[in-house]
Amino acid sequence: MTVVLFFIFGGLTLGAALGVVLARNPVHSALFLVLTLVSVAVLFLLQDAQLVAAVQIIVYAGAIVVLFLFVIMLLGVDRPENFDEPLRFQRPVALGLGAVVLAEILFLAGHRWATGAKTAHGVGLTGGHFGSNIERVARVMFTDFLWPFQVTAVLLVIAVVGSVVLARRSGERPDPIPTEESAP
Amino acid sequence: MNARDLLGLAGIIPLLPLVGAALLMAFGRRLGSPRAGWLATGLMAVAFAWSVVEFAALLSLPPGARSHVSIIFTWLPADQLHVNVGFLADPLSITWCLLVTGVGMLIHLYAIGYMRGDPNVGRFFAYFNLFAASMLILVLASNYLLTFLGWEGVGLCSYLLISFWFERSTAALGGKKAFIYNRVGDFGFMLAMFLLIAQFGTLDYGATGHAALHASGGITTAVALLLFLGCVGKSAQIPLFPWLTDAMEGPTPVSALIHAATMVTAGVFLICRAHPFFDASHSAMTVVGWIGAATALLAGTMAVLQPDLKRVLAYSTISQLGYMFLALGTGAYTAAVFFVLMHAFYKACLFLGAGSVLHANGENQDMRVMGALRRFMPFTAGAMVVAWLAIAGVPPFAGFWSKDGVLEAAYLHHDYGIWAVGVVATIMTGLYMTRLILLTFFGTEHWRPSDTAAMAAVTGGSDDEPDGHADIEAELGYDPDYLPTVVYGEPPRTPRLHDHEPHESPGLIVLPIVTLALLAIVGGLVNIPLHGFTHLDSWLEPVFRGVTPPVAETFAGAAALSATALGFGVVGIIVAFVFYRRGLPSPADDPLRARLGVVGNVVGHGYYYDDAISKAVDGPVRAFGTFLDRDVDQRVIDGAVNGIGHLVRRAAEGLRRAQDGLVRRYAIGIALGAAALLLFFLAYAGR
Amino acid sequence: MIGAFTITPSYYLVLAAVLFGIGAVGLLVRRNVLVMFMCVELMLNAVNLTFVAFAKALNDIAGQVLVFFTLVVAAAEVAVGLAIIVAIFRRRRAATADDLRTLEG
Amino acid sequence: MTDFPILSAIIATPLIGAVVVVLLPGRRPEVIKAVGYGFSVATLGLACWLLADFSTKKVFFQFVESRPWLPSIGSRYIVGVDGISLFMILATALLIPIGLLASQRYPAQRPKAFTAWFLLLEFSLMGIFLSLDLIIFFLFWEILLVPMYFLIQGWGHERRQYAATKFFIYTAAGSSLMLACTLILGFIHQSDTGVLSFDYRVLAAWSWHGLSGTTEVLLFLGFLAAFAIKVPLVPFHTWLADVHTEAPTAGSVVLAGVILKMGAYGLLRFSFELFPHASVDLAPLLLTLGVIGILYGAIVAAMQKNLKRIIAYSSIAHMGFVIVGIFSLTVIGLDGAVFTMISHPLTTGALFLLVGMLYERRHSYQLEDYGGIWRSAPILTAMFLAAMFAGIGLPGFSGFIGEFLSLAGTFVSRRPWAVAGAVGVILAAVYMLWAFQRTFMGKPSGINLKLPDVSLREVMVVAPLLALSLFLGLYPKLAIERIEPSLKRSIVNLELKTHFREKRPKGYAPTKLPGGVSDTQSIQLGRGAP
Repeated sequence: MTVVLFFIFGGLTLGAALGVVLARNPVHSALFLVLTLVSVAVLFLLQDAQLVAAVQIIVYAGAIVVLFLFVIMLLGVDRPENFDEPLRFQRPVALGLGAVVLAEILFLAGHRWATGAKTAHGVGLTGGHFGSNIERVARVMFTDFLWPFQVTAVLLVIAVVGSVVLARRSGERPDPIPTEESAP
Repeated sequence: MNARDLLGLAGIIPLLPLVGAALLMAFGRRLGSPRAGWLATGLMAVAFAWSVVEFAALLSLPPGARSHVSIIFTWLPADQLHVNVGFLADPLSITWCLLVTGVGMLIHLYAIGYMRGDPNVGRFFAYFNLFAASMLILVLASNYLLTFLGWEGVGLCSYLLISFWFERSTAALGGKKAFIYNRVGDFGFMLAMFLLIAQFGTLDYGATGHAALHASGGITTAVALLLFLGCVGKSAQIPLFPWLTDAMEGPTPVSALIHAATMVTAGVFLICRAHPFFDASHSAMTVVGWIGAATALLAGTMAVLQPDLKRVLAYSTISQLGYMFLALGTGAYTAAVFFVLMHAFYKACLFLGAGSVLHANGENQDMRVMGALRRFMPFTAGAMVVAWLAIAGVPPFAGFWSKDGVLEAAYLHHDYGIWAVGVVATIMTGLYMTRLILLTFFGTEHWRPSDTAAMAAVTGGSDDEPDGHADIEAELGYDPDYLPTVVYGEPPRTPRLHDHEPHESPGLIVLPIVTLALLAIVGGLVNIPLHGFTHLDSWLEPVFRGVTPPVAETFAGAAALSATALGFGVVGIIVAFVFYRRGLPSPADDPLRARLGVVGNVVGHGYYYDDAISKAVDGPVRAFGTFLDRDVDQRVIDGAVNGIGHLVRRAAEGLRRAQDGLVRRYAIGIALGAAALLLFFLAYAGR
Repeated sequence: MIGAFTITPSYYLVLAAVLFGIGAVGLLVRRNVLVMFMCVELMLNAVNLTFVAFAKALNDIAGQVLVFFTLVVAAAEVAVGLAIIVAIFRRRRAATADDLRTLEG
Repeated sequence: MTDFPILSAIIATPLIGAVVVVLLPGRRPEVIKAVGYGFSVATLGLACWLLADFSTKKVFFQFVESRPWLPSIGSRYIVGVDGISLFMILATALLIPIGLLASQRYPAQRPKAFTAWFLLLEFSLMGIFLSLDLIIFFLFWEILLVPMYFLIQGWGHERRQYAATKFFIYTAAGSSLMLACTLILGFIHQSDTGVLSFDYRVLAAWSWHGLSGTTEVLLFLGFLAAFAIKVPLVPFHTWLADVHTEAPTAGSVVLAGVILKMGAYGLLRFSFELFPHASVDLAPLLLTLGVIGILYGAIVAAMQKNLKRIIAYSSIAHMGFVIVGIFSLTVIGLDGAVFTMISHPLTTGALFLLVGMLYERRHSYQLEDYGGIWRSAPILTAMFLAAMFAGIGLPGFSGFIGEFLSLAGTFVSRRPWAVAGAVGVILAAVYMLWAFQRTFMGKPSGINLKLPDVSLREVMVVAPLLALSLFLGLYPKLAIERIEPSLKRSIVNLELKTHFREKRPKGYAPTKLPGGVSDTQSIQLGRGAP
């Protein structure tokens, strides 16, 4: 069962990801992104990460992608993009590099160093008397990771303040769009 | 108060004019003319009086004890070197004190009259007093370093006084030249002091004098020659003589005091002071003697055709200084000192007389447009005639005795070559001095307007500019546009009589001249080479103990030597009379020059020595300096520095193209980095 | 047959690596800034997947906890990034990354 | 001796002054100036107190304070004064108020910033001359660049930007090497003894046997890079003329007066004690560079057409005498070197001040714009004349004593160098008299006829310097008896640490420290001494 699910959603993830990259219209890209995120959420579930999967759906697919779509619509850039590459070598180099990085990661993934490391003594996914997945996450997050947790809180505050400042209308008029008459 | 206590107060002698200098620097402008002059002269008179007191104090002591060092304070205590400010009162220093204060006082007195009307007279007398103080420190010092202080001090005052009329370009240049030539000499003096420190660890005259007796020949010769280099600079000997003629740009009292009577004899003094080193080194003595003899002869020849009254006297001074060194080189210290004294009398008299003549001629120094002035300025003329006879070595005037002493000593010292050169040089002395006197005071008048009319065509120059110029002259006390010096080869000047005839100078000017003339007559009495009349010899004997000047065995021998010297001198006088008995036929026409032809041009230009140095400095030396400045400093060194900066900038300009602003290119860079990092993990971290 | 075939953590890791690669290539080749952002999200997701896979493999809940932090960073990044894009759009009306090169050296 | 930390007070007073000036409102320039004078004069007062309290009997550092500062890198705040630094402190304390006073009228802009930077400059200079910890020393050394940069850049002349940048980069390049060598030295000491310390006295007591020959030479050269640029030695000198030409008068005065001495001070303080073998072995090289500096500086000075450049190059020549004196490795020569370091601020400071006054009147440094100034400004000319002859080295002024002793010491140990250096005495007269003639003599025309003479304030600015120069020229004992014990200690330590034997005038006993000081104590440089 898990094998089947893995292959279905693994394939879906990769296909949708390719869709994100290849879709000409940003709206389509955003929709493909939703698909990818949902598939990944299923993959999370397959690995006993129920809380993470839920958060993935709520925060990512729910909030972030909606934000993307909002901005796309707000700015009116929902036109198909021209796929001509103005930068020489950009595309081949990108593909080559992608391949190299992929190969390296795959090689690393099969390597002892990456997979055989010992875990720190902590709360496991199962076993012990720690309760459900949520409890386990909460226990670790509010004990071992309390300090990073606080820092991320600060980070979020900064992000909120920053985006408000950035997005605030400063009262300046946008640059005039060049017209036939004013163009030199 | 006994004699020794008095000698301990020898420091008062230089202190007096020093105080005067300080007062005049502070308040000279307010005092103005002539009060500033009277203050300075008064202090000099007091200093002279105090010198006489010191002289008497020394006399009261037995000859062997006539030396006293009074230490005021430790000046320079470095390591174990202790240099004191101390004054050494002995016959040598007190002799010079009497000379400096006595003749100095007369020249100060003269300067009151001469500088009357100059708005900067306070400054002038401040320098004058400062000079006297420095000179007195020089002679009274108990060690080389303090002497050097005075030595440089007189050099400074010489510079300031030559350049006193600084608006005249030649005066500015002359002062600078004098100082730089002297510095070349000081280089030798300083090295000599370094050598003394290295070898003896002290600069004290007494201690080094004793040490010299036991020092090796190389050391004594080196010290002697280095000191002599200093003396060559200060006393204008070959090869450092050209500055003295240019020093004539200063006011005439300056020429008389500094460049004839006192400062230039500092070299003689120093050798007398350092005589143990010269005694110990025969080779150094030979060098001194020959340089002196050569200077005496060559400077004498240079003087012969000069058209400028003061420059003739300047060359004459160089030549006479040569005689002094000739004497020193033959070990005749006393004869040299005697010569210094007599020379101070007659040369000061000549210079002051020349100043009087200039004063009467509107600053004109060109002898070719003078003539027959005796009728208008009898006292000046009379005094200068006396001085002329003295310098020419005519008995019984002072110069005869002194020159005779020098030449006799050379002969008896078996330095026949030096003696011969010295004797030949007396021809020149007779010649140029007689020419000077004849052109100036006798012969025909060339300063008449009739001559002027003829002259205007020759010179092409206009006469004095009218009114506007007189204002400047009144304001400055002199005419900044008029450069009085006449060099050989220049056409005769236009007379500058401002519509009145030559006239005798006022009493203040005449009085010192006449006094000095009287001294030039009787001065010889201090050291007549007859038994019982050699006062100076016996007076200086304690200083030069151990040095026995050779004495003529017979009176006849001495007389023969004197007669020879006199004879040669008279030859010079006669030659001058032959050519100039009626003065010049016209200002542009010099019979002797016509006769000498090319030779005349060479000696008239001073053997082109000064020109050659000027050319060298203007040419190769300046080119070398420019090379260092432009090429080495600015191109190579600074070029290298800026070049490095340039290189960095170039590299940056190349590298900034990588920052093309395309974010995706940067992203490629990040990806590349990530790939490389992973590769690193693969290659190393997995092991 | 199928039951004998188990999904080891390595499968997830390979999947995550491929996802990461797709995201990276997309980031490099696309010019639309918004799409580039989405590619970044893909890469972050690949990382999350890796975390979760390791958590499972090593039986350590810390891996899942770290996913939250990644999420927070991603959220903050998107918020600020989109704000920047909006601000830029107001002034320049330029949609592609290549047009934004005023910082050219 | 009181417990009052006088050295820290000397360092802190100008810093406090700078802070106070910054906090003052900028609307009342006269208040700012008054505060500036107040703090700088207070520092001068403290320095004079230091001079009065300074013992001529002690060989080692006096008034030492030592407090922990950065224990993690073994750096302590250690300050102390000996004969070498004493007069540098005094010179700094004297020149700063004079510089402020000279800048009262010109430059007129932004007096607040000017005063603050100037006081900060004093702070860093005091720190440099007093600190005995290499890290602290380096810190002060680098802090100095900041006020100097802004003074040149903010109040300089036309090409000030270029000059300020050149100054900054040039000197920073040298000091970066010094920092590296400082750290290397400290870490070698740590690996050798297990103690991490940058205490100059600790390192000096160890380095002579703790370093290998090559290491010592390399470290010496690293320190030399910083010092040679500051001195400056030919061929690292080209920044000097540019900076002087563009710097404001007060900046030039401090630059020539004190900042150039930092290099010589560093050589004397650090090279000798930390790298004795290298100092002895490389002495001929440095002597040669010193002599080249004397001659080269003089010749190039004679070719300049800008008054300030002439004086700048003359500074190179004067600093050549300092270097020659130091590396003569004799007590007399060292006396001369340090004395020149005292005298040069007075004479060159006065010359720069006077040239600044000419600039205020004529707005030019070019010789061709001058001529005949003597007539319209006799007092200014008289002061220039005095300063010039003091600079040329006329006996009676302080410059002579320094040059004479430097060369005399060199003559005792290495004759050819001394002879070559003595030629510089002739050349000095050439360029200075030439400049004087072109500026003050001749017939004035146009504006030069009507230049105003100096005001009372201007006389007050220059006269103290000239008076001090004259006083020290006639009574150098005051300085020498305070300097010499420290210099003797340097020489004795060189002899103890290496095979070097000082060459002394014939008949002089070997250099000894006063009774009661053992050889070990001497090498330990008075560690633990009060």
